[in-house]
Amino acid sequence: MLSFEMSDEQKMLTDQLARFARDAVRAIAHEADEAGSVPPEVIDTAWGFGLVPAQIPEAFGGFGEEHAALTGVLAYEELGWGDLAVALHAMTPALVAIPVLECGAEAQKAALLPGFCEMDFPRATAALLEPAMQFDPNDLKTTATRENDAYVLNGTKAYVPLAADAEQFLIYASEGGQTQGFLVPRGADGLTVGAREKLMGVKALPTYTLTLEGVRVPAADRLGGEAGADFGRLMCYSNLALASLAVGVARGAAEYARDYARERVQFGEPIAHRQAIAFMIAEMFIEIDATRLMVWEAAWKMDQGQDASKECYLARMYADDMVVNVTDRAVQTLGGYGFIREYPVEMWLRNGRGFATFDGLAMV
Amino acid sequence: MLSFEMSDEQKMLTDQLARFARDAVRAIAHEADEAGSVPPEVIDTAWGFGLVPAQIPEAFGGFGEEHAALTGVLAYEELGWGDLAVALHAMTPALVAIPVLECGAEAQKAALLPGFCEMDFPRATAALLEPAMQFDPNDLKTTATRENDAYVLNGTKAYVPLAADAEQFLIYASEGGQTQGFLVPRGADGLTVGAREKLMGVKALPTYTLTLEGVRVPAADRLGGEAGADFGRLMCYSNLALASLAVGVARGAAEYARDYARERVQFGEPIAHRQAIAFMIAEMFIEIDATRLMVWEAAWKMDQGQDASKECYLARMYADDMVVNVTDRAVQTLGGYGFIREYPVEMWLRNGRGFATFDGLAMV
Amino acid sequence: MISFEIPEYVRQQNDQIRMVAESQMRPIARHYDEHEHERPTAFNEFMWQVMAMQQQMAAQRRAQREAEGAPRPKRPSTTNLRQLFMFEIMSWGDAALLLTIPMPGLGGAAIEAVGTPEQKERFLNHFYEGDMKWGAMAITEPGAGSDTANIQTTAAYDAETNEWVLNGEKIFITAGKMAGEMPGSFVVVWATVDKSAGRAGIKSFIVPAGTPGFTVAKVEHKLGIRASDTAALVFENCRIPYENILGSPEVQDATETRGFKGVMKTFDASRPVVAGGALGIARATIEFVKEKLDEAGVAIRYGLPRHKLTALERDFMDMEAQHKAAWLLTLRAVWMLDNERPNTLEAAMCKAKAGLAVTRITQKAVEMLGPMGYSRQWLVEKWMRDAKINDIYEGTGQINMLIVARRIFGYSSRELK
Amino acid sequence: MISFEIPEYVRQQNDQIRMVAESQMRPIARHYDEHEHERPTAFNEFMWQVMAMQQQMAAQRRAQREAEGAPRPKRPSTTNLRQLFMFEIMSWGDAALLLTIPMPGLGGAAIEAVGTPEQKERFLNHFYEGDMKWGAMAITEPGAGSDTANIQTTAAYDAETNEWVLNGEKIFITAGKMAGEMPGSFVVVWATVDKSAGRAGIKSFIVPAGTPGFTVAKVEHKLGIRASDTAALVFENCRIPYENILGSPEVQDATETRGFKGVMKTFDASRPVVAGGALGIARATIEFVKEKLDEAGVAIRYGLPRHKLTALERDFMDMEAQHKAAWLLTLRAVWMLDNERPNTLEAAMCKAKAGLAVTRITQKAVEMLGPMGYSRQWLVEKWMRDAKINDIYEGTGQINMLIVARRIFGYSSRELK
Repeated sequence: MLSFEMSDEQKMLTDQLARFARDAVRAIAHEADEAGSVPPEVIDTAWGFGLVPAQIPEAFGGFGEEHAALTGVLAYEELGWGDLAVALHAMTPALVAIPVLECGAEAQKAALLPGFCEMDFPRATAALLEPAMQFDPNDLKTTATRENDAYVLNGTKAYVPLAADAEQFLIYASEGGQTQGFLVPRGADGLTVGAREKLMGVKALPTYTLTLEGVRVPAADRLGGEAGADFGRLMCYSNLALASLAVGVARGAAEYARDYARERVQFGEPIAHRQAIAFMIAEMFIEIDATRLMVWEAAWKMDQGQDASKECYLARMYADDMVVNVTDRAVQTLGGYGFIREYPVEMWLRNGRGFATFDGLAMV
Repeated sequence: MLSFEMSDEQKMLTDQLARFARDAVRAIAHEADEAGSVPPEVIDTAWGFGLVPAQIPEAFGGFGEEHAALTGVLAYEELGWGDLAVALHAMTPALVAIPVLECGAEAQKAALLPGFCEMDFPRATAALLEPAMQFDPNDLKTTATRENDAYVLNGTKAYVPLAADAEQFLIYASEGGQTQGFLVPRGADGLTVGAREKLMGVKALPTYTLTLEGVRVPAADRLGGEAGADFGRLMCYSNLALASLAVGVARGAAEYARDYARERVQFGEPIAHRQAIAFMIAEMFIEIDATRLMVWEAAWKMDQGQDASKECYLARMYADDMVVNVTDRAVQTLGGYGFIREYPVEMWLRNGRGFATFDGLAMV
Repeated sequence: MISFEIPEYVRQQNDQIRMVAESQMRPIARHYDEHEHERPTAFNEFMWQVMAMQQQMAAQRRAQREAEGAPRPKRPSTTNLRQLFMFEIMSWGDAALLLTIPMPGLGGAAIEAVGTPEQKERFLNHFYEGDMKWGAMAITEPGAGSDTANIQTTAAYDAETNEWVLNGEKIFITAGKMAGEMPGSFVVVWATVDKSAGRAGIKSFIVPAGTPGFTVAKVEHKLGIRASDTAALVFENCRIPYENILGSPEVQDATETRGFKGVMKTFDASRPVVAGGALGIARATIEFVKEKLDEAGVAIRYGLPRHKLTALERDFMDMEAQHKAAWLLTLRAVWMLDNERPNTLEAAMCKAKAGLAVTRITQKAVEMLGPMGYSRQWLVEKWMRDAKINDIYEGTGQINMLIVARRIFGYSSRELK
Repeated sequence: MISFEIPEYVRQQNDQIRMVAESQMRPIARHYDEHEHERPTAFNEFMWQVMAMQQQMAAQRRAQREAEGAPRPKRPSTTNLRQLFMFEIMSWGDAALLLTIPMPGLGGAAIEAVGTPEQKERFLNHFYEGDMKWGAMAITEPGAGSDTANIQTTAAYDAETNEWVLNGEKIFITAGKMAGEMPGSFVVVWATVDKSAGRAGIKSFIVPAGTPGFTVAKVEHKLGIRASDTAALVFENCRIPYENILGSPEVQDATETRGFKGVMKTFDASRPVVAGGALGIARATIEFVKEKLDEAGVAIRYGLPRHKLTALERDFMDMEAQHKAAWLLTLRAVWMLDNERPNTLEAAMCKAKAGLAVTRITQKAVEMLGPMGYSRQWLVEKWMRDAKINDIYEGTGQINMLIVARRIFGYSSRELK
């Protein structure tokens, strides 16, 4: 039956995350952006909320709740509101955990999932993006070629978060035109973690280029084993994660702009008394709410076991555009202050502009 | 040397046209739209300004000025400001005259151009559009097939203005994938003028469907004769004409909205005192000016003999979007009154929406 | 639990409405657009009978339940949700014909909301008996569009006859001609009992059709929704009984505008429904374009990266996304209403978004369909014309944005004008 | 006669500037973005010499002409046109480095516009002699952004010493650090001599670098144009000679704000130039995207009907059209200036449009170039960051829209706030 109300558990979770985002994340976000790294204790606290273990069956050491995209998007909005780089960093292990949970062969689940149920932050990451102008996740340049009982991987990946510290990689490659995932341990022959990348935004998130030169992966380590993985489904989880993070970032920016506009006095009155500013901010809130509802509906459909790939895709596209518009308008609301790094909105614009690019950088 | 100032002749012409548009055209525009026809005397007066004969060499009975696209766009803006249907109706003969002037063989010029230099409104029209959803002027469905010393035309054309009264048709067809024009007299075998069309806008302009069933056209009557015609160049003149008419329509709507906003009092003040309305109207004027300048620059380039096809195309695309936005915002400014046919803005929106479709319906 | 599931009984009702929209509205939509001011009598009679029958059946169910002593089935209300779907689907059928249906309309909604039992008995309870009737709401005046506090129509109390005497002019009244002329019909008229009191002086009054001094002065010619009559009503010493006032006749002091706000509250219910009507047109348009693209063999490829899409795909997806965005905002606003939560902000949000979305979607569709889109052979051009009213009535886009902005900032109408 | 022809001598000048932009700016653009607050000294020295040489040559030409008794070549002024191109091309090179160049800047423009011959002699005529110098303009304060009438910095006249005593804080001062610290440099400071007089009390004052009581309090860390210093300046009992006031010291009555308007007039000249700077970034971006598309074998097919375009083609054409639209508005505004016509409306129009256009173009370009667009390996992400300032400084987009709207309606700032 139609409802727009969270369950009590969801409310409790999002309240906790909202508090964490407000008190712990916002406090370090600017410094983290300038320094290029997030204090480990913030990541540990974030991981400690157990978003990933919650969804892992008890048999593998998890809490045994269902993998619920809807709960995921609710949580991600709060994390995104706090800080995008922190959110992406803290949830990087999900880039391996969720695909294994959803598409992994039983042996893969047994081998890997327990590692995501420990207290320690798991050193696992995934590589989907490539350093190409016109990237298409369904038409990767990195190839996987079957040779006897192994796949040989060749190519270059980009935007691989936390690669320098990762012990476990999930590497996506084109296997005869189809995108498949491959579980590769650190130190595999031919796998090189390149230099840390310099990006416009999410500067606190260390990302790396990865080169694959004839990396041999046992056939059993293809995600999903013999059956392979349903990459389209994984893209849905990625689209939902990114869209909900975008809603979080945008909401943060809109709220900041609203508060600023209420306080900033020009020509004898708060600038929010002027329709040009007030309507701009009203539109920001309408678009944020609209996007959130699209994300919720798509996630709900996923959780119902329905095909929601179109909904996830459209919600993501809508969110990509929305977050750039909203964060840009937030900068505009602040005028000169919007351009200064002491104020957070310029960072939100830089981070916001990334969403259209961030395929596979988050998974719900 | 860079200048944004009309010549004295251009100023005189546009002043005259502006007066005519204001006094004679605006007065009948609403009735004409409701009645589906323009009073002939208005057309005769419009034709009497001699916009077409002015550009025809004296040898053919014209005034012998150069074919100047820039003067044309200045004139068309004023006519479009008056009423789009009147403008399209009054300038329909140009749909034949300009192509013959620009691309016609000498014999064609000699035979046809004098007819455009008489006092009487010339009964000539052209047929480019087709009743298809996805129309492409460079990929016509109407075909011209060479058979000995003649071309055989087959197909259906749409949006042919004044076809019921026309004595002379210029019919565009695909000749081996290339669009070429064919001069066809009224009564040619296989040429049937169909029913008058019902369109959303330009209701005062009678347009018709035309069917061509094996219409034989002597090879000599292909526009440009043996050499054929440079259709790309003709499209430039069409794009300029439409874009400048769009500027005229939009300016009419913006000025009306401005005046209304200044007079309409709500909540104790003119609605123009509110930024939401004032900024909307400011943006309308900025976009109108920007479009006009794009049209001017493209027309100037054409007149300089430079290749301006890209500029003409972009100006037209920009104008198509601009005129819909501006006329829609004008309706919005008037609120309930904008929806009522006693007020002209709803007609401007209906007319404005047509521009993206009107390929070849005007030529400068 | 967040859920987007529509209950089975609502879906069944929707299927029935869809059949009506498809069989009774679509086939005659073009005719009544081309023949403005011609009454769609057969359609109205049909709908009258359908609705009368539904009323009877509902009454029977109620009676049976009472006879059996069975409790009312316990479930959250879906009254507004069903209303939303009804409007959406019938607007998908034809937005103009929808507005011609004999119904109590917004006037009836006002009586339902704040009327006395006697008023409900007189004007609503027997509405669907006998001949067709219409109800309408008359707020707008030439000098007062969005600025309802500035209403000039007066209602003077004549103690001698115990009557209200109305004087003034109302414009843009949807179904105003029918409600003003057909026996048994009525118009709820906003008028001031005390100009000096501002908003606090504004009251609403039920004026039955045929009351002396009440005339339909004019029926407008419009851009769209042409089948629906939009009338100007004139009141010249129009006398109605004292008990035809809705709510209290007392004028509160200027700061106490609860009465006015009470009436404004009806917008919280009507705006999402109007938004739903807008989105019915939008859906019709999107479906039609899709059908034509399918016929032309043009596929919409979801899931591609942006740089691989065609412009047409991007436009079409934008249409779908805009529609979905506005629809979900609208669903939320009615859900809040059905669950008795304050929804002024959400109602204004969905109305503003839906008005813009349907304008953008229909205008784009005309362009996408090229020479055929602009032709009156297909309905898309009509939908574009019909659509535009949705960004204007029940508060223009600007007014709804103002309401949204005020709520977001917690501003009064003095702080944010 | 309407014409878009750029005179040959302007084009030649442009070619020279282009070479400078290409060889001196582009190669170091990334470095100074990554190393905020590091001074591009070599580049500045180079530009200093170029400009000093140009000044010398111009002086020689003038002297020779006078010696020969030859009249000044008679042609319409192209001073502002050349200035526009200079800014456009150098901004194409690098918008941030452009702002670091030792120049009299906006402060110099104010002296040029309303200064006395003595002031010009002291601060401008020998500017390019000796060591590098900078000029800056200090208007904005923490409490007064667009609201210049609300300036709190005070200038009190001390009759005893015949000096002005300045107190207050200025923020967001472009090149404020250089102009405030480098010997021979100066800042033109807006301050009020009479707070009760509102706008009429606001005057501007030339404050030489190194004046006691004048300090650079802070240099900002910014989203973009990082090579350019944006400083906060503090004036604490900062004493300057009486004759450093620009224009008349008299305070007109509140309705007579000619003095204030005179200073505001400098915006009519600076806004188109700033717009040109914005469009230099836009052009750089468009050219870069085109180059990358070419390399990838992606053609832009002009002349196709909309439904046959790819989304990428449509986006790219939109970028081009937006750029062209803003550029032509800007050209018009400077042409009016050169031809001594009032251009307040047109200057605000081009600034508003250019600010929006460059924002949209650069943000879209980052998206179009995917993972590479977002990377600091290419300059596009930097251009997006640099671009944003153009919708903010020299009047935000909103302020410029306000000016446009006021002019269109003929409204005062009281009627349209």
